[in-house]
This record gives sequence, structure tokens and C-alpha cells, in this order.
Amino acid sequence: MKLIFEKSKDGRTGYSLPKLDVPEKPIEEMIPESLIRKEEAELPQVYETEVVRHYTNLSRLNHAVDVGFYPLGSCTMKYNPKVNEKISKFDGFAYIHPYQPEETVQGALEIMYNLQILLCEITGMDYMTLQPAAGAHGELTGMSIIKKYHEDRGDFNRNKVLVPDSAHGTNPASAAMCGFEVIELKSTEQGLIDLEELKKNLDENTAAVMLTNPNTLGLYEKDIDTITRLAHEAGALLYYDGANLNAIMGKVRPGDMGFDVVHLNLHKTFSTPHGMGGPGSGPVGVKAFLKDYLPIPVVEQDEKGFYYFNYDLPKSIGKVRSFYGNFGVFVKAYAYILFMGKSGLKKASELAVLNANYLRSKISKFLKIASDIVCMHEFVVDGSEFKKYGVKTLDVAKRLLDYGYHPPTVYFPLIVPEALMIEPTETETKETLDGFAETLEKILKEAEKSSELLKNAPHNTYVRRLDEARAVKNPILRWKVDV
Amino acid sequence: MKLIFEKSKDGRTGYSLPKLDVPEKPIEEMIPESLIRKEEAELPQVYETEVVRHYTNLSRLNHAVDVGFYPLGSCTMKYNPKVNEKISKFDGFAYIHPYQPEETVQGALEIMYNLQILLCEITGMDYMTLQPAAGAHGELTGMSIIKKYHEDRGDFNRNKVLVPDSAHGTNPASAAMCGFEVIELKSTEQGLIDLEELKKNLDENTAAVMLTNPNTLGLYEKDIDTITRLAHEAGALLYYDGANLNAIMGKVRPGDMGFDVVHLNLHKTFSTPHGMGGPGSGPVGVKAFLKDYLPIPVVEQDEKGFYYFNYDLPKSIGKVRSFYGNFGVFVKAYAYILFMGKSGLKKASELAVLNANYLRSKISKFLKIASDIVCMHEFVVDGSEFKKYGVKTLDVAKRLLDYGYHPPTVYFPLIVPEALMIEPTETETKETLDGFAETLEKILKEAEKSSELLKNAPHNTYVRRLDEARAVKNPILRWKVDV
Amino acid sequence: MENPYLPHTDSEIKEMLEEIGVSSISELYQRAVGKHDDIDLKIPEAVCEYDLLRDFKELSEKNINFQEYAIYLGAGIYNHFIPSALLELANRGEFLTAYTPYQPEVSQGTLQALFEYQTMICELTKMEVANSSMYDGASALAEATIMAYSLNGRNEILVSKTVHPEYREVIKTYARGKKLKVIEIEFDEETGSTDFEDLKRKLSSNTSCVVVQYPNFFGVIENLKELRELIPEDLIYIVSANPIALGILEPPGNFGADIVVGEGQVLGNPAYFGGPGFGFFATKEKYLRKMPGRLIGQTIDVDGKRGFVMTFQTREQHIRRSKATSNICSNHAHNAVMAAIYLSLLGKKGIKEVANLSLQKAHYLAEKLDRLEHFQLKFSGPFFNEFVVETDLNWDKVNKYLLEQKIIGPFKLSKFYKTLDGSALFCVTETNRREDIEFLVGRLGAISSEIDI
Amino acid sequence: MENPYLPHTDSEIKEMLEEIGVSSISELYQRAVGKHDDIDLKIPEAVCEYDLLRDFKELSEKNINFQEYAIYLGAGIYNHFIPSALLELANRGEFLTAYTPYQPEVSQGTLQALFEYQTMICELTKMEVANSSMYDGASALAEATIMAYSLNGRNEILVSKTVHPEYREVIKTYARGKKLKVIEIEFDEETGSTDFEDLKRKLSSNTSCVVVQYPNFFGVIENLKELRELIPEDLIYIVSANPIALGILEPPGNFGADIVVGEGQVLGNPAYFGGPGFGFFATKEKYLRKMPGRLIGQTIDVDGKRGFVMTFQTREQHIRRSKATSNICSNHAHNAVMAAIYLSLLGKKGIKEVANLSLQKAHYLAEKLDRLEHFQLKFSGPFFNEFVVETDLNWDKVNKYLLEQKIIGPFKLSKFYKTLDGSALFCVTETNRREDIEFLVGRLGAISSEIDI
Ligand SMILES: Cc1ncc(COP(=O)(O)O)c(C=O)c1O
Ligand SMILES: Cc1ncc(COP(=O)(O)O)c(C=O)c1O
Repeated sequence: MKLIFEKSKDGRTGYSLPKLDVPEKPIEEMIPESLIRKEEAELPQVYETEVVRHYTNLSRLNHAVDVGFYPLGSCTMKYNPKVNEKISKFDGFAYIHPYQPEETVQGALEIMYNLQILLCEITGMDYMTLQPAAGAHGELTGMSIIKKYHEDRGDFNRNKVLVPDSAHGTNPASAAMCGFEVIELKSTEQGLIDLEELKKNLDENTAAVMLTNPNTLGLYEKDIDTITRLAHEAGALLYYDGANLNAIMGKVRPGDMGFDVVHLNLHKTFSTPHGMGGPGSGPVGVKAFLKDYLPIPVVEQDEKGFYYFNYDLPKSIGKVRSFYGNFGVFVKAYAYILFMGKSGLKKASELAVLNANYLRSKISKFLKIASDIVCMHEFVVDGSEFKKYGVKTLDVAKRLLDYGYHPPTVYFPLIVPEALMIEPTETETKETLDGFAETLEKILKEAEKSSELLKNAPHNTYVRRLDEARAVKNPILRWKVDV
Repeated sequence: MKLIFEKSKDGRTGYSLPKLDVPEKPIEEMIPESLIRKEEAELPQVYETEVVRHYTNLSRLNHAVDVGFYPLGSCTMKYNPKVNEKISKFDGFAYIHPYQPEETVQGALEIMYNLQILLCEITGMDYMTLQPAAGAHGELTGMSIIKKYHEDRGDFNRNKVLVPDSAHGTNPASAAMCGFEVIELKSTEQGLIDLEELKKNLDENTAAVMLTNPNTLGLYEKDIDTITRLAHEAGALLYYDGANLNAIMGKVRPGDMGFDVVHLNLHKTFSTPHGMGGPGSGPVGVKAFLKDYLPIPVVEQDEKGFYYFNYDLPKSIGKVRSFYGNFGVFVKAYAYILFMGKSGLKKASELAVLNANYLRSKISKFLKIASDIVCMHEFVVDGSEFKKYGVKTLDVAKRLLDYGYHPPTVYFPLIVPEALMIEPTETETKETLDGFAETLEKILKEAEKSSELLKNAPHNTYVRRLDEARAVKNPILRWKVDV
Repeated sequence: MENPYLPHTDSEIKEMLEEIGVSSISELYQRAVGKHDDIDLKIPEAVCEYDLLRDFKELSEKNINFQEYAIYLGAGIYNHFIPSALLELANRGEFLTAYTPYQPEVSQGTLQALFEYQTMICELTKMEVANSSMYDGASALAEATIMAYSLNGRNEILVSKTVHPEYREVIKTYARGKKLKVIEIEFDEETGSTDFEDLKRKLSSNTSCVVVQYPNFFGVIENLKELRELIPEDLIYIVSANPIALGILEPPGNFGADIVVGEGQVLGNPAYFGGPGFGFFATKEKYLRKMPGRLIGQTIDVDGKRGFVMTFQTREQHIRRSKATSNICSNHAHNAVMAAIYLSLLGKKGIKEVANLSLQKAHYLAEKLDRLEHFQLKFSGPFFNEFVVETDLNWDKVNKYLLEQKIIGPFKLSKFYKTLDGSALFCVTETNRREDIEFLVGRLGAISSEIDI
Repeated sequence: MENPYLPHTDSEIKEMLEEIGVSSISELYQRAVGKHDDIDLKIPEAVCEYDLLRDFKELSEKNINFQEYAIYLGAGIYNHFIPSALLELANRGEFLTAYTPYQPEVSQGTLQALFEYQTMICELTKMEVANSSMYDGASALAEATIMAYSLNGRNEILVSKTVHPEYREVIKTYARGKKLKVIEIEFDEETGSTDFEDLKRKLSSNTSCVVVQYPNFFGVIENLKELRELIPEDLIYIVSANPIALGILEPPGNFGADIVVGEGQVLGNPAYFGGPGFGFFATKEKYLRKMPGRLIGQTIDVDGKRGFVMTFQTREQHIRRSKATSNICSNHAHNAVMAAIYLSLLGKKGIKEVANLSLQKAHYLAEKLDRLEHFQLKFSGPFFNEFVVETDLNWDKVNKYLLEQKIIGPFKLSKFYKTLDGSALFCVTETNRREDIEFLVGRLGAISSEIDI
């Protein structure tokens, strides 16, 4: 498809702006000559019809949850209810300003306040900030809190953070952004925390242990109580990456497991849409002793039931972004929780786990699963066997595209060779899972016959396999008139 | 794609209805046993995600104005502004009941009242009813008015209606539904009204002459004053099919041409979306002497500015549908008129005519145009030359699909052999017209090389050429469990 | 002012005029139309989108809407809940801005959705074939009477007075064209259903069809079974039905109805002041060729792949012209697809549930009202979700008072039935909450002290 | 209660459990998690969709929104008009429910739209490369200071006090991790722009970067040209800009800025109480490998057809882990695509026009206010669409009074600037109509008689 710029035509317009209804003054009287823009920005000149067609047609080139199965492991691509979209567009949510007086935004504050409480309840934490914009941002927030906590106690030597080698890349990256040294913990054969390895690395310099539970292999750390006890005994805090919370709502809680800081991904567990990459929302929950470190402001309620922003947290890490977080996302997550209700949330987790185990069982008949342990909401295929067909995980993934499936997450977690990380979520039917498993099996058979078929896949997509190396060697990161 | 029924699974649900919050009574206490439904309707049992995917994916199988060029002659497939969709969804429009007290729907009545006036102004008529649901329904309304008018004057012998052979099928069909005998007027070589033919057929039995101007060949009847004069002299009334009004806004008016009754298609000229076939809206305008025949109610305004329904038209033809017409469509058409404004409407017509003549000129270089006369907003290609390539209009049309174009209207008007009726509308760019003309030329070249390529077209669509005969021979008009 | 819908730049216009070989658009018009002057339309100049939105918002706020008010008005248009997914899907550009599927290969979305819709209507009504929509319930009913005439050539239409008065008006308008006589059947003042004795009296050898409504305009469930026994087999038995009610009522098809029509607005369409909703139209397969409206049929493509097309088009105006079964061309396809989405979401169980909720709550209110001073149920016949209440008070005053309580009150029957002066028609659906119902009862219970009687 | 999002029927659950080889879901959990009891969450039971909508409607009505009220608040979030086509397009399911384009072959919609977005940001800022979005303007700015550090290894960040106070807070939070020192530059109390003398004083060999805002928090247009001359070439010159203002202001890229960031909410994103908007981030090509965030690049497929992919991913956390340029993963792609659609609609001319409208109207109001008793303009520097007004009245009382007139008043600067106690920041955009502006002026002109001073 042409770029919108390539459809541009001098003098064509697609806007309808209010008339200038005040006397026009020469710009030069208001802005110093040297600061007035001379050359116009080369924005496209197109009309509304063209814009509508352009973006309608672009959208049709996307796979999406609304289009089909999207078992992208770790991302919880569950159905995003339409009612939440409708609700979030109410004028009283979409058109309110963050600096309006508190008495004019009591509805917004009520949502934030209640959402904080509900998320605390689900995670077993005591306090919650909604400010972080995504999971990684939550990690940054949480790790900043941990850092400040140790420092405020005069404990300046805690500069190491232990992170399992199965962890998501944001975990080490976030820890590093907070100035921590990251120590990678080697996992066991099965993909779990190796207690010996942990003990070996825990010491008086350990600021925190960052874990995901269930972890990125979809496995529950059964020794979690021991792990958290050991870490606490060493004076470290426990950080919980809540990306996988979809497995455990109403079943177990990170707070109860002994975690001190938790982040959630509202765009995963709480079904807010992923929007091509965001916006998400990454609330952070803490145990009571860390409350004062939360970013400001937090939403509180006074005796009269009035909601207000409390900026008075003297130990606060400050702010991690402007204003209060992604409010538009909060509305959807809050609506989701209320709609599902207590039993619905639990059922969602149960069915997510059921779906994963069902699919795992089916797939285990013809592919190697990375771990023998019963999985939670997702599982990882060890793709080293693909080699015998002369193909790689990437080829299998690309071939799945020809069958209308979005492939699972590939090559992650790093500890599984040629990994295929499969998270079906609870909003998929048995038929869909059956179809996916059959297709995967079929693809293996195809590979047996002709590895070329897979290596040249996809065949039916709008573009075929793209040359990523070329994009780096010959970077074209924007359109230019003369390109 | 599977049918939604084929995705059904016993016990699956996609709804969320309010709880029964009153004490439940056995149905048998309320409804006689024999009237209670025994066997459930075999509706699909699917969940929301499935419904979203099903209809999202179905929609993607459609061509539409939002997707690309749609030069379907006679249908005015112009761009449908998104702002009008937004406006029409305001609660104060979508959620009002037709039997609410007038004082609670003054906004709705104001829209109807003003729209009546604006449409009168654009057409040069004196009064307007918004009740008819579409163009054909407007014709039925208008012809019923004409019938009643003659009868009320004791003129019971006027049972014939003259309709040119180029007319849209609804014209004769509507006249027939009103009990008229339809006399077809043979057009001239050029596709215009043959004055001699007209005179020959006009007599004391003629109730009306039904015309489209510009006509279905996109030609303006230059002799229109003579035509209307002759008809009036014969005691007949003049009916104007306003399907082609998009050519003449702000330029000429049917009322000024001498027409007594006019219908409009809001879903054409006034840019309300066509919705896969409807809803449309077919307001009917009349000259003052016919006002009393309009369907009831009409919207009027009293001295105090209060809008109300007037049911008191003693000669009224009655009602042609329930309530007041397609109000949801009125809102969009009214918004369109106000947004375009006087100059914008005129410009729309001018550019529609410009686009048609431009495309006509381009296409005339390699195809025969049905008439030499300068066209208005559309023109018709005479496809008899296709024969020499061994193909038909249908084959050319199907091949256009492969290039992403919706074909023009084909095989209409009936008086042009192998007709291709092309209406680009004003909301298309020169580039689009150039591309279309080039493609058409290219297709001819393809035909020269291999007629099979066209005869087997389309090649790239979701389904290929469909067997229409089979659909009649072996009718399957609904899904059945056992099919 | 800039117009975002018109793409032409000045230089393009120039180029295009050159290609055409005229010097100006004006010249183009002079050539095409002949000498004429442009018209100085009395229409205001353009407004910008921002102002347009503001102005229409204000207009919309001059209406009282029942998202904000409680409503007990039915009488042909009903406030059922519309699931949020429905409008989101139906309003996708590919559904909204496509037209009649003349080119089936690029219209399978439309065609399959309408094929599904036809099936759903058949299932609800238990009829064999359904077309892909009519304008509304009233015109569908009128077309049914015309079809009856074309089937048996007789010229008397018998219509019960319990059929929606506006529908009866429309039947009369359509009948006039074919010179058909419309004869109305009285209703039983006790039960509120069609007076069978009067029907028997009025049946004649000229009778073409009998038309009843199910449930009828008073909310009373006509006994279609007994009616069937009264109507000779060679007449066309026409039923106008509320499709939501068919979630719980035995479908007309099972009583041998020949044509079943109705207003489809209830199936997921917003009220829109009465339109657009849509009419559904279902009949027996043997009458197929006499049906009005578009039909979608299943077939295969050249590769043997299933696909859908418009079929039996020889019935239609664009082919048969003055001999067509109807003049209908554009229909209400978009509204029908909304219904298909609605019925997909509700499914087999949901349609029963929504019907039962309406039934139960209506009966709850009816009983409560019947026990109030000043109010009593008018008719004894069984009802679905509407019922007639009689009072010695003035309904205008009552409704005005209710409006002040943010309640849109019942429908005053005197608008159409002079003899039912003290009566009004209440409607209840699943959207009326118990607490709201009780509030209404409370207000009406106290009303004699609130308004001056 | 029925849950429409969960498809599993009881019999399916049974079949699935059998396949897995466990007797119940509970057993599955026991096996996976070990012995545990389910938690009885203190969360209410499910509500139906109809109630959910009603409840949230009520919640939303507890907020005053500026579709209904006039608004003169800016300070980082602005009320610009959002064309109706924008939300319609952006909210198509294929945009909304896709994720990061890991599989480019089925994500060309996302990728091309973001590639277009990157280009537009480059054009507006006149920078060479832009990433495909950050969370917001503040975090984008903080990341810019971290990037500066990674470029030159120096540890002092100089930030003007005219930079949005919340952005400065965020810079401080991010800086703490890397042990960077944040030093603030005073502003000139006369002009309201950065105090150049103070800047010069604070520049040192440790200075990594200088951060200014354009226009600054007081609405004043910082002189980026003169600033450039003050800042040594080897420091990183960071500008946080309002992209709408760049329709009319010379872009920072033309003044040699090294990194330009800003809040993108103004580009077609609803305010949403401050989020989600998005941050944009643009820099010079030579710094490419140090940039945070996702980059979309053009390439070709095996058939030579143009296509787009995520590129330079080795900068990112999923590959480089603790050595990544940033920890960002999910970004604000959807908001960025909204901006792309906005800028497509506005185009070259529209962006100028919307900037000019805001500029003109803001100046109109400023002049009127300056002439009122009790009110005067605080600063002399040139401004775009915001300006500071000083009064001897109490702003809280003024704003409360305005609220009663359905006006959301200006931003009280004392929230962040103790020394600017009597000052407030007014904002005007193309959405403030002259008649509304005049009404505001009228109210403020009469205010001394309306509130007690
Ligand atoms: C396990 C895990 N942790 C952290 C993240 C980061 O979350 P976000 O993308 O919201 O920043 C992800 C996201 O993919 C994840 O899967
Ligand atoms: C010339 C003409 N007349 C009448 C009609 C009938 O209008 P409608 O389809 O709205 O009933 C059409 C519609 O295509 C038409 O093109």
C-alpha cells in the first residue's frame, strides 16, 4: 500500500476547523521573527475520504484478537469486551482535565480509589499506585521503591538484584535503570528457581529478587514460600512481575506468597486492549511498610467520603510520569472487574489454566514441551526437534500465518532452545485449540515433506517474509520526498 | 467462512441480560398452554468473542466506499461523513420514542421541520413529507398522491402512466402498485425523451409522466420545459425521480422545471450511508396544490415556535409506513446539508459533473459512450464492442474486481446494450479516476490477448464467480441443521 | 471554508476541464443543461465540524431520551437492551458504506450475514423462507396483503382492529392501488382480543386474507390456534408478530400461518423516533415466487466453494418492472444485519430469557397497578409485555406528572380508539428495573393527591 | 450469571479435563500450585452489561467534562478538536486488539501507520529519526536525559524551571537510578523565560544536557536560537515541545536540538484525565543506537515488495536485557496512530491553521484580561496559547465562581511555584469560541462585585 504521504496532493485538505472569529493579528506582532516557522512541515495533504480509506485498509492488514486466535505467550491476548470501550468513551471520562478541581472529578477519583482497593484485594497487597504506564514502567517504579527503601534505612550496599535467567527482558532492564547490578540466576532443568543457586547469590548486597510466578515457562514455583523466606532472611525484598497474574486470580496471591512489591498489567489480566503495542497500565502494589515510598499522588478518601489526591508522602520516589497514569485504561479494567465479579475472575483464571493444559496435552503428543510440570496459563514448546525437519521455530511460526493464526511468542524464554511460548487465554474455545493443535501437527508433516515450504512461508500474507537485516543495514526510518 | 450456526455449541452463551428481579411466576399461569413455545428457535449458541470475530471477518469480505472506489451508476456512492454517524448516535436522537409527547421531542421535530424546508428549497417544491423509507417508497407515495388527486377531481379515467424505457425499474413497478397501467416511452437514439412519442401517448387517460432528469444515461432533458408543458396541457401531472439530484444542486430545480411531485434519495444525494442495501429515505415534495394529499402526519410549527404533528390533512393518502420515516437517516442528511452549506452543495454537484465528464472523456478514447451528449453526474458505456473481444460486460465487471474496483452498474439502463453505467461522484480524486480509466483500458488489452482471463474473472476475490443459476434451480435460502 | 469531502484542487480542476475541452464548470453545465442561471439557495453557509457537533448536541438535548428517563411506552417500538458489541460491529465501514450486493464476489460479508438473518427469522417464526428485509413492520404487512391478493385474486382484506392502527392505515394506502377492500374486525371488549364472531360474520367468498397481530396492539396474545380453525385453508392467514415475543410464544408457523411479518426494531435496533427499524417477511416455500423483497441464496463458485448470491431476482422491479411482486429496491439490510448480530449474541437461550424477563416484569407491574385505587386492568386476555390500564383520571395529566418524575408514561389509547378514552397501554421490558417499577407504582398510588383530578 | 466472554460449556470442560487426565480444575491447580485454598476475594459478584453501563454512566456524571463546560486549563493537557473520523478509524478492532508487531507479515497495518507517524514527528520537529512512541511527555523527557548521559557520560542534568514541574519530578526519579544530579535553572521574573545568566553560571564540565520546554510551562516561547548559542556543542540540547505549536514555531531541529520530545496528547487524543496520551521522541540519526523505544523501518520482502518491520531491536530490553537503552516494552502505539490519523487529516495546512487559531485567540483573551481591573499579564515574553495572569484576588474563589458559570478556570501556579502565588495560567485553543471568551472576560470584569475579595 502507498504511504499516506504518497497520496498527498498540493492544496488538498481533510480538515474542518473553526473559523477565526477574533480579529487576526500579524504573527510577527506576537512571535519574534526568528522563532516563526519558515518551512512547512511536510505533512500529507489528503482529504477525509482518503484518510478513511487509508487507515481502514491499513487496519485490514493486521491480525488482531478481533480477527482470530492470538496465542502470544506472556501477553495474555484475551478478548477485550466492547462494552468497556463504550464506557471509556463517555464524555465524563474522556474529556476531563487532570488539573480540574477535585470536587469536579469525584467520579474519576472514585474509580481510581476503588480500582486500587480491588487490585490490592486480588494481589494480597496493602497499597497500590496506578501511575505506571505499563509493566516495565511498573518495574521501574517498584525497583525505585525498593532502592529508596534500602537507602532510607542506611543500607547503601544493596546494589544487586537477582533475576532468573528465564525472566522477561524488562526485569533486568528495569533493575539496571534503577542502578542495580543484575545477577542472573540459572534455572533448574525444569525451568524453576534453583534454590541452591538462589542461596549462593543471596547476600547482604542483595536488594531484591525479581520473580514471575507462574514464571515465563508457565510454571508455578512450588517452593515460593521458601524462596521468599530465604530472600527476606537475607534482607532482600521480593519483587513480583505480575504479567502472569491471569493464572491465579482467586486462587493464590503474590501478597500471600511473601512478595513485597508487585506490578500488574491491566492490558493483560484485566482485558484492556493492547492497541498495537499500548497503551497499557502497570499499577504497583506494596506491603504497608512501603506505602510511603509510592509515587505521588495517591488517591484517598476522607471521612466525609470525599476523594482527594494525597501528595504528602515524604519518602515518595516522586513521580514516574505526568499526572496520574493511564486513566482511560483504568476505566476499562475497573469495568472488567465489576462485570466479571468475584466468581468470574476466578473462573477466568481457571479456564485459562484449563485451556493451556489442554492444548499442552494435545501438542505434547507431537512436540516436546520444555518442562514436564503441569503448567498454569501457558507453556513453552522446546523447538530443538525442528532441526530434524531442517526448519526452525521461526519457520513454523511463519507457516502458522498461512493458516490464519498468530504464532505464539518465539525464542522466549531464552533458556528454552527454539522456544514457542503458547498462551491461549480463557476466552478461546476448545474448537479453536483443537484446530490450532491440528494445524501445528500438519505443519510438522509439511516440514517432513518439504522444509522449503516452511522456510519460504508465509505464502498467503499481504507481504511475505521480510528482510530484517536489510532494515538495519540500510536504515529507512521515515519517508522522504526523494526516496 | 463458516456460518454462525456452524460455530454454535450447545450451552454456550453470548449475552448478559439483567437478572430477574421480580418474583418469578410460572409461565403457564400467564399464557395458555397452547400458546407457549415448545421447541426452541434454532439460534446459534456462541459467545461474544465469536460474534465479534465472525462479523468482523465477514465485514472484511465486503467492498465498500470506506474501502475503495465504488462507481455504481445511479447509486451515488459518495463518501459518508463520519461526523454524521457520530451525531446520529447521540442519545437524544437514538433513544427517543415516536409516541413521546411532542413537548419532549422538540429537537427531533425541529430537525424534521427544517429538513423539510431545506429539501423544498433545493428542489423548488412547496411541501415535503419525510415519511417514505426509500426512493421506491417515495415513488409509491408520490404516485398515490397523483392518483388520489385525479380521483378527488372526479377524473377516474386517468389510469395510465408514461415512463421512458430508460427508467429505473422502480418507476414502472411503483406506478403499477398504485394500479396504473404503465406505458413505456421509447427514447431517442441519444437516450432522451422523444417528443413525438410523448405527444402520441399523452391523452385524457394519462395520469402522470414519470421522469428522471438527468435521466439514467446521465443526460439532461433539454426539452424539459416543453415536456412538462405538454404533459400539463394533457391534464397529466409530472413526477420527478430524484435519484439523480446529485447533478443539479444549486443549478436547476425540478420544481422550476415544472414537476409536481418529486422524490429524493437521502441515501444518495445527501450522503447517508447505504448500509448494504438500506436504510435509505425517500422524502416526497409536492407543489402547493397537492399539499393536502401528503401522508400524515406532517411537521408544522405554530406561532409560538412550537413544533407539532399535523394529522389533519383530510385528503391525505393516509400513511405509507408506521410513524414518521427514517428519522435516524434524517439526522445525518440534515447534518450533511448544514455542514456543506449552500456553496458546498453546489460545489458537490459541480464536481460530480466534472468528475463524470472527465472520466467519460478518458474512457471515450477506447470505449463507446452510449450518447454523444455532454453528460451530467454519470454516463453509460455501450458495451456492444466487447463482443469483438469475445467477452461481455459482465466479464469486464468481474475483472475489475481483481483490481480492487467495484464495477459500475451493469446492464442498466436497459436501452443501452451491454451497458456499464458509471457514476464517480464528487468525492473521488482525479488520481482515482485516472487509475480506473487506465485499468479499464488495460482490461481491454487483456481481453484482446485472452478472453478467458476475463471470462474466468474474478481471480483474486474471496469467492470466484458464483453460480447464480444453481441458486435458483436448487434453492437454499436458509441454513438447516441437516444441510 | 475548507471542505474535507471534496478533494479537487484548483489546478486539478483546470486539468480536468482541459481534458474535457471546456473552459469552466459553468460552461460544462451550459452545454449539458442549456442556458440557465444558478440558483441562490436559501441555505446557510457551511459550518465547521466542531460547531456542527455542538449544534446537534444542543438539538439532541431538546429531546427527552429514555437512556435518562424510565419509559413505559411501547405500542410498536420497544426499549430492549442493545449489547455494546452490536453497534460496534454493525457500524464497521465495510457494512455501513456498502450497498446492495450486486457483485457477490466482493459482498460475501453482506450476503452471508443476510443469509444468516433469513435463517434466524425462519427459526423465530417457524416459516420456510424469509426475505432479507422490508422497510418496517407496517409496510411489510401491507405487502403481505398485496401478496395474498396476487396469490388468490380475491379483493377483501380482513384486518382485526387489534392490529396496530398505523399498520392498518398503511394497509389501506397500499390496498387502494389494487382496489382492494379493507374490512376491519371488531375486538372483544372483555378480553381485548379479536372478536371471533365478528370475524366469522365478515368472512366471505371475496375474502383474500385475514390479518391479526401477535401479541396484538393491546398486548393481548391472540389465540392463533383457534383463529386457524376459523380461517378457511384457501385464505391467506397473515400474522404480524413481535419477534421478541416469539422467544416464548408458539410461533405462527406452527399454527399454519401463511405469511408472518413484523417490526424488527426490537432485535437490537435503537428506537430512533420510530425509524429506521426494519420489517421482516416470512412465508411458505410454495409462495416463494410471489414474495416481495430481496432473497439471498446459497450457491457455489467455479471452484466449488460455498458462496451466497441474491436470487429469484426475476420477482423484482429491476427485472420484471411493472410486473414485479413489489416495487421495493433499497431495503433495510443494515438493520437486518443488526438483528442477526443481536440474535447471534442472544442465541437460543437468550431470546427466551429476554422474552421471559419482559413477560414477568410486565405482569409484576400489571398486578401492582390493578391493585391501586383509580387504576384497573382493562382486558382479561393473556398478555405478553404490554397491557391496558383504565383510569378515571386524566391520562394527559397523569403522564405530565410522571414526566416530572423522569418517567415517560404509557400510551393513551384514545389517540386511535375513541371508545377507549380512559385507557392507556403500558409496556415493560427487561430494561425496567424493579426499583423503577416500584417507584412508578408508588407515584401512581399517590397520584390523586398530586394532580388535580 | 451468564458470562459472555467465557465459552466453556460443562461438557467441554469435562472432555478437556479427560484429555489432560485430571478429574477437576481444582485438581489441576493442586498439581500445579501445590496444596492451597482458593481465596474468597472481597469483590462483588458480577453485574450485567446493562447495569454496568448505567453504573458507569452515573460515575461519569460525577465528573464535570469540558464537552459541556468551557475550559481555560492547559498546563500540559489541551483541549483541541478531535475530528470524528479519527476515533472511528483508530478504534477499529484490528488496530485496537493487535499487539506489538512481532510478526510483521500480519502487522503491516500497525507498522506502516507507525512508520508514517515517525515521519510526521520528524517533519514537525525537523529531527532525523523518531521512535514509535513513549508513555508520555514526561517519561520521554526523562529518558532523553538518560540517553544524554549514555552519550557523554556526564552526570549533571540542567533543567529550566520553566519546564513542566511534573516533568522535572520525573526526570529526578529517573536520574536517581543512574545517580545523576538534576540542577534547576531559574526563570526570568520579567519575561517568564529561562534565565540565561543563571544557565551560564550553572554550566560546568559535568553538564550532560540542558533541558528546556518550547513553549515553556508559562506559555512563553523560549528563544531556542539564543539558547543554542549558549550551550556548548558537546552537550546534549534537549527540547520538550508542544507539537501543535510547531505548526507555527520554528522547529527545534532547526536550532540544532539533539533530542526533541513532548506530549502527543494534543494530536488527536482525548484528555482522559491526563492519560493515555503518548510521548514522542526524536533525535539525530547519529544517536540512533542510543535511543530508547521501538523503531519501525522500511525493508522489502522476499519478492521485493516494500514492507515494514521493527528494527534496531538490539537496543531493546528483550535482546539487550540489562544493557538495553531503556526498559520500555509496551509503548503507546495506539495513541501514536491516533496522532498519525490526526496529522493526516490536518495535513500541512491544517496544522498551521490550528496553531494560528490557538495563538490568535489566546492573544485576544490575554489582551482583554490585561485591560481588566484586578488582572494583568505577568510576563512580557512572547507566548503561544498560554499565558500567566496575576491578580490581587483569590484564584480559588475566582475559579469557584467561574465553575458556577460552567467555566473551568485557569491553572493556579502556586501549586508548583510558591513565589507565583497570585498567578494563574490561562490556555486557549481553537475550541474556545469568541462568544465564550467574551463571556469569560465579562464575568471576570464584574467579579469584584460577585465574590467577596
Ligand atoms: C513477563 C513479563 N514481564 C514484563 C512485561 C512488560 O510489560 P509491559 O510490556 O507492559 O511493559 C511483559 C510484557 O510483555 C511480560 O510478559
Ligand atoms: C433512478 C433510480 N430511481 C429510483 C431508485 C429507487 O430508490 P431506492 O432504492 O431508494 O428505493 C433508484 C435506486 O437505485 C434509482 O437509481
